[in-house]
Amino acid sequence: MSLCDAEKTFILHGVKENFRVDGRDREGYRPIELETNIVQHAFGSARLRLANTDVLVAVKLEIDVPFPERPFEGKLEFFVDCSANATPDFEGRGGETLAAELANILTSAYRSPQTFNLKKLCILKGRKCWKICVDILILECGGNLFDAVSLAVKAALHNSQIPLIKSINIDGDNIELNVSDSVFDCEKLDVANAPVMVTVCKIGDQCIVDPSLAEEQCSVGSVVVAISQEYFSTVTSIGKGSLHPRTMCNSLELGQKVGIRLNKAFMETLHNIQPDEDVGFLK
Amino acid sequence: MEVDTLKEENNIDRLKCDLGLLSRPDGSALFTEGQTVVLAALYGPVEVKMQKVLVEKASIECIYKPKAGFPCVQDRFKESFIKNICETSLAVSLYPRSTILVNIQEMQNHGQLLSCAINAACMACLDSGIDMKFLFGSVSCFLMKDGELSLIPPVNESSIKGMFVFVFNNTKGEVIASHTEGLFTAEQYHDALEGGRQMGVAAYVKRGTRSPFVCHLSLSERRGGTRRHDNDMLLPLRPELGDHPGYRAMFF
Amino acid sequence: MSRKKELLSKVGLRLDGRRADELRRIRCKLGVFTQPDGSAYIEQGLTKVLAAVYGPHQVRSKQKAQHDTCIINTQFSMAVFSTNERKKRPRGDRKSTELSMHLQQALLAVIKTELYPWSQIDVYVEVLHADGGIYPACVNAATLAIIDAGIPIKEYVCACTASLGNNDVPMLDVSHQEEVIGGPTLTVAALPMSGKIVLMEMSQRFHLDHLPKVLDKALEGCKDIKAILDEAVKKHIQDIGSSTGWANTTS
Amino acid sequence: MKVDHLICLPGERLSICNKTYTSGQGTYERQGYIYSTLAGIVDVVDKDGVKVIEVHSSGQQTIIPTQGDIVTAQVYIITQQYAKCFIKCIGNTVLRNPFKAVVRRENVRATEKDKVEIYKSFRPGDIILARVLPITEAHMYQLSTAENELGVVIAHSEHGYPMVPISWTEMQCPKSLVKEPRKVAKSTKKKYKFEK
Amino acid sequence: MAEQYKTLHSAKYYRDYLKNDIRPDCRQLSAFRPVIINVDSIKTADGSAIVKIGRTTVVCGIKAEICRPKPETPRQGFLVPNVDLPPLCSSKFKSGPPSDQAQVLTQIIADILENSRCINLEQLCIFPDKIAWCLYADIICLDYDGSLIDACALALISCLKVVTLPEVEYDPGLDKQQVNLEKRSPLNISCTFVATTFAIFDDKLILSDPSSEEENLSAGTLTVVTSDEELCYMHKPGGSPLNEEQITKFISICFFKLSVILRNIATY
Amino acid sequence: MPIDHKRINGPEESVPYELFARLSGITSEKTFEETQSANIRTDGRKFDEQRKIFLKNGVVSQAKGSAYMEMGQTKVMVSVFDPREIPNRSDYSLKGEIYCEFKFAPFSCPKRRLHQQDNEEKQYSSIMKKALESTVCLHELPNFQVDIYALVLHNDGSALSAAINAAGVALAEAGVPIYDIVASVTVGVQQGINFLDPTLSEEQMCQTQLTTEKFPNPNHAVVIISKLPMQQQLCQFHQTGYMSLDQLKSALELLTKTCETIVPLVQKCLLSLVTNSIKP
Repeated sequence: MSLCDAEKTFILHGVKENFRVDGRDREGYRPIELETNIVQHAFGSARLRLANTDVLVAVKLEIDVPFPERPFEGKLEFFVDCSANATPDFEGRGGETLAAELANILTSAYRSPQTFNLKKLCILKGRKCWKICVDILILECGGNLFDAVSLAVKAALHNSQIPLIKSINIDGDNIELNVSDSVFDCEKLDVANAPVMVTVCKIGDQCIVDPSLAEEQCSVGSVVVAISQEYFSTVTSIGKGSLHPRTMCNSLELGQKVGIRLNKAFMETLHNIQPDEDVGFLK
Repeated sequence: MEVDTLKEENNIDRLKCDLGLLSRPDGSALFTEGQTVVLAALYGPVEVKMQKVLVEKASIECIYKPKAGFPCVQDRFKESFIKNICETSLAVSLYPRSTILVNIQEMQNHGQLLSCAINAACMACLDSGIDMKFLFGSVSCFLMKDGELSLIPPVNESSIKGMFVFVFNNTKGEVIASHTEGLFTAEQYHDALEGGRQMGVAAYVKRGTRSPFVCHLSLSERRGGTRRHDNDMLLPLRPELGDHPGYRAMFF
Repeated sequence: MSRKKELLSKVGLRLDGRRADELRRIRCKLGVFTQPDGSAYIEQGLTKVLAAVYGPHQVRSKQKAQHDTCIINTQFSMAVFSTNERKKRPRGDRKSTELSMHLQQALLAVIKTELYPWSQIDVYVEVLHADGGIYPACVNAATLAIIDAGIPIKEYVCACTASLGNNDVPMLDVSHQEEVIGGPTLTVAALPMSGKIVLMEMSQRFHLDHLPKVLDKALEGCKDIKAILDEAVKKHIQDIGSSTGWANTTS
Repeated sequence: MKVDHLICLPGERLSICNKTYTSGQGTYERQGYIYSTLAGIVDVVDKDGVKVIEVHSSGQQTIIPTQGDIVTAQVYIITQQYAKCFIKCIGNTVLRNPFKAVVRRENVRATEKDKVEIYKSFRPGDIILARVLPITEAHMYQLSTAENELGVVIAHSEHGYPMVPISWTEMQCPKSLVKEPRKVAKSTKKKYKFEK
Repeated sequence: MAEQYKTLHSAKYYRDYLKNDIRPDCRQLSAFRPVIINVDSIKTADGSAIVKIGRTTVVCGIKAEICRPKPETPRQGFLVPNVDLPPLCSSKFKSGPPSDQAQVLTQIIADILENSRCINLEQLCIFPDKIAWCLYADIICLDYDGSLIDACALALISCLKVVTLPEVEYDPGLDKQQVNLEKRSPLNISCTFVATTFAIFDDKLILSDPSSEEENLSAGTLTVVTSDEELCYMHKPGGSPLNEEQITKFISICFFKLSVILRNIATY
Repeated sequence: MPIDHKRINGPEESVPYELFARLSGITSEKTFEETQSANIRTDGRKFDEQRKIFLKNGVVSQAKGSAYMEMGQTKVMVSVFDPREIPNRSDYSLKGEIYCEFKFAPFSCPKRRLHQQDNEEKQYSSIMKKALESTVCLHELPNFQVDIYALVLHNDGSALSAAINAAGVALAEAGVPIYDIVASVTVGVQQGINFLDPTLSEEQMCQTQLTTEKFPNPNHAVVIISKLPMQQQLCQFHQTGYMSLDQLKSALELLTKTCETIVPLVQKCLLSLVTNSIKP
């Protein structure tokens, strides 16, 4: 999408007036749709639609060996795939740069044990642990990918269930794990502290959240903040522009404020979500 | 057509070569040295890729394929070695802005692989009719633990102290390329060089005198499209090779 | 040695309770996304596929442009979580390249490419859940997406699989479970109205005598699928039409 | 030659930007001031009463061909329609990576454009002087030799000897005395030095 | 103007200099560039060396890891040399997998290492068939200005001489090993090899220790590797043919250089 | 390890020997406690004290611009090449592009690095690219790409900052137009203490959460910023860990202040570059 100068000015003025093109104020989000448990053979899944941004996340579990330097911890891995369905630019390996950026920022946001406790994933010290593979599929890009992805990941992790290990037999080098088959012998993951990301976008002299594709084009620089409770788990600047330290502070404050609000609303939704029969893309 | 096996010395007896075995390439040769067999095929001069275009001369590419598996670092070394030798001996300035492709396929390895591959490359160049400044021939020379030099790979590999590969030109018998393995003294190197040259010159001076004829023959036949398929003219390379129907199909 | 699991029970029911000539439930929807020019979603049993169409637009690499026809560019991709075992990468392996090419062949047969010289149409399919019959689902989804994009086609192209149960009875629409147990799978992509076959592929050998009846069954499946797709298209057109007051029949 | 140079570093504020002072090469303007983008020497050029502030880099300047530049290029491929070449120098600056460029048939000379034949003007390996035309295409600079001072400056005969220009359309090999057609550049002092 | 002349007519530019028995960098034809060796400056490696020959700069770092010996050689450890020519060192190289030139160089360095027999791999075995050292010697070129083989070989041998390995106690009964980081001992290196590269210019002139430009313009190179009293590598990959006298001359120059370098190495 | 046909391969599996080392009993908790009580860091620095910096330009003769930087033990080399046409692009772009490649040498870290770029290196490359994108006047290089390569020879913390600083010098030497010189600084945070210019062990300590019973303050993070000092602009900001807004603000303030100390060093380096070129 490319905008002409007049369109950019229009958006700029809207932001200044606190009345954006789609009628939102600067701190407003577009409507978010969430469905969970839509990939049947994953351990947990979620599909999130933030206006036109569509993200599908599935969680798979594997049994792995812990890193030798961190024997008490399990593993958490993010894999992002930008489907060519979203834009022809992603065809072949075209989406890899964006995918790597998303995966990196997620890894960084989930790095601190305060945000997500990997110790619970350890089965046997230094020998066996769970590896959570969070696979993110970007189906449509309508701006603000970071926020959408972080929410979808959080929902998918919330939706995930880890089977209980009934018994462990150790015979020298061989370890036999007896995983419970019952659907009900499962443990839910704790995602209360899982970070949500807020993209704060500087347009003109003001900062806005949840930029649309057109607004992203007008921005001179953005900051992505990942908020876990009221703490920052990751902050990174994206885009080609630079920011004054004062603007940076303002962005951080705004990001934190919106992040806390967003997280609260999202957690409520997660607890209230009901399984729906007619799920998926048929709606 | 087969270049006669040279019977001046025992060593030379071990060399055999068949030219023009393959129909697709512009030149091809199957070179046998003892039990080691290498097939070389040359394409060129052909159109060059944009990135590799050289204004004043042809660019030479060499691809070496091992008998099995992927080519590794060692094979890359052979490629570069053979490529450099070809660059020296072919008249590259006559074919500016073009590529000459040399493909080497290892068939059997029983020692002396590098020199055999170089010889095969030379014969393929000869067969293709590309202009050359001179011919080149390669000789492997083995240094035994007792200080003896041998031109034949010894049965007992543990008695080898070092190995030399020399590449000579046929005009003055000078060294174009050299590669060595193991430790040795300067004198030993000289002795090996002398020994190698004697055999190399013997083989190649003779071959060199014949070469225009061979070239001419192969070219004229190709142009006329009347390549002779006379089985009597072609001695099978090795009895067991020749008897194999698959090989026969490939050669004739 | 005990015999492998029977594909058909004595009463003629399959492992998932279907009859031999029964398709799995097909549900589909057109226009699931806004950004592509056309998009569709299809579920055949548990197999779920999304398709998106972009174009016709300018050719991206100039060398490929054709003066008399448009080029169809297809990409097949499978989500890493679509199979039971997590896949290493979503595309680029040999199987996806092959499926991309087969999809392209099937679409070339129906799209009126001569209408768009010097242009290109991109068709992307994304498998979200693989449970047997991936290729047929992709072809069917792509057909719907092309219709949604408003690209003229000669007729529908539908695909279906068929197999041979108990060495005798032809079975329609093979599921993943049945594929694994064994038995040959015949994949057919056809133009159901004219009865032409665009692509046919077989996974295992079976006696030539059985081919006609298996093939017939598969073609019958294609016709059934066409009927289902047709209904979905009509419903979609109606939805859009009524919401826009029939002023503009394309989305 | 100035004795004391005014050295500046990137980001350094050089002057206010107004009617008398404007930003030139190696500088940029932001919020009413002129800043430097290079580490180098400040140079104030007077142009029609306006003082243009320029910064010249200390070492080799990072330079890309722009419209109107005189470049030295080497021809490597000729066809009936054009000659492809590599730009090796821009003005007096030597490039480390050559840029791809093309001289089209209609840009070889100023007169009788439709009678131009590329192979009578250039041969692969020739060194030419040419002017850069407006850039229309990515990855390919268009060059023109349609001026008296532009064209082939160094060429080798088929025997490999450097040839001497004998007219504006011919060059001669001093050894074999073979004459070859070329679009020869008018001999200037610069070219003379090359030959030496 | 000189700069332009040099790029457009580089061969002639060089010939003009060489006619007067001098090279553009003011060296005599047979002169070597100064050599600087700096060892053990990288503490994260188990041994390291930075070698500068003129402007050519090469760094070698050795990192030791523990592994299982190969079944066919249960009493030997591993020494894995690899040469990397990153895009950082010259615009000739692009990022991605190693270029052909890097691979050839890796093979040459591995050949030199094997031919010279300077290190007995049995000293890298900790317990036969169970546990051994694997030394990864990574040689990275930082500035590519010719005579790379010389620089890489020198960096590798200097690095091998300063490598220290910690003491390992292995208990075969429990199959457990314990490493004592405090107690480190050096390797036993039996000889020092020194490589010398020559470029052959216009089929007759011989330039010692050529720079990258000289290598490009020359009609072939020759590398002689000497190891104490003996030769361990004579590498001439094509190029202008040479006769015996010339080769003899090279070898004598190399032995002379060896003594100089040895003195240099001995100082640290 | 998968077999790499373009390199010489070692055994299939090998592990760092440090894993089998006798337990030294040194944990992050202990180090922190000692540091906190002594009020001085393990290498004798104060908390807000930087390490010694050595900066030199023109280290790679084959590159257009290059720089070598040492921050304490950390050693980084950066080179910049002539702009070239953006590869694999068919359309004309008015703005230039930056390509950054950040690599750790295999022997530069306590654990051996592989030859292929891993995820961390890719992330560092993109952070570096971010910082330099807003530094270089891209509109002056239409349709061109500037390649910047950074190689860490020895990583003892703050390697990315060192690389960005060196890249700024290398760009200036290469004569690539830049808006300003860049200055980058890293800080590690643990328990409310800011460790300016952290070493590798401090960096690792700040990445983890210390045992909560003893150390209730959950703040721990690593923050890297790059700044254009004359323009007073942050061209890159990256934080990872867990920290409160106040803590983050105080770290930001410390960092912006410290960036100013880098500037004279860079200026001195560039100044000598220009003066040397005037007086040959």
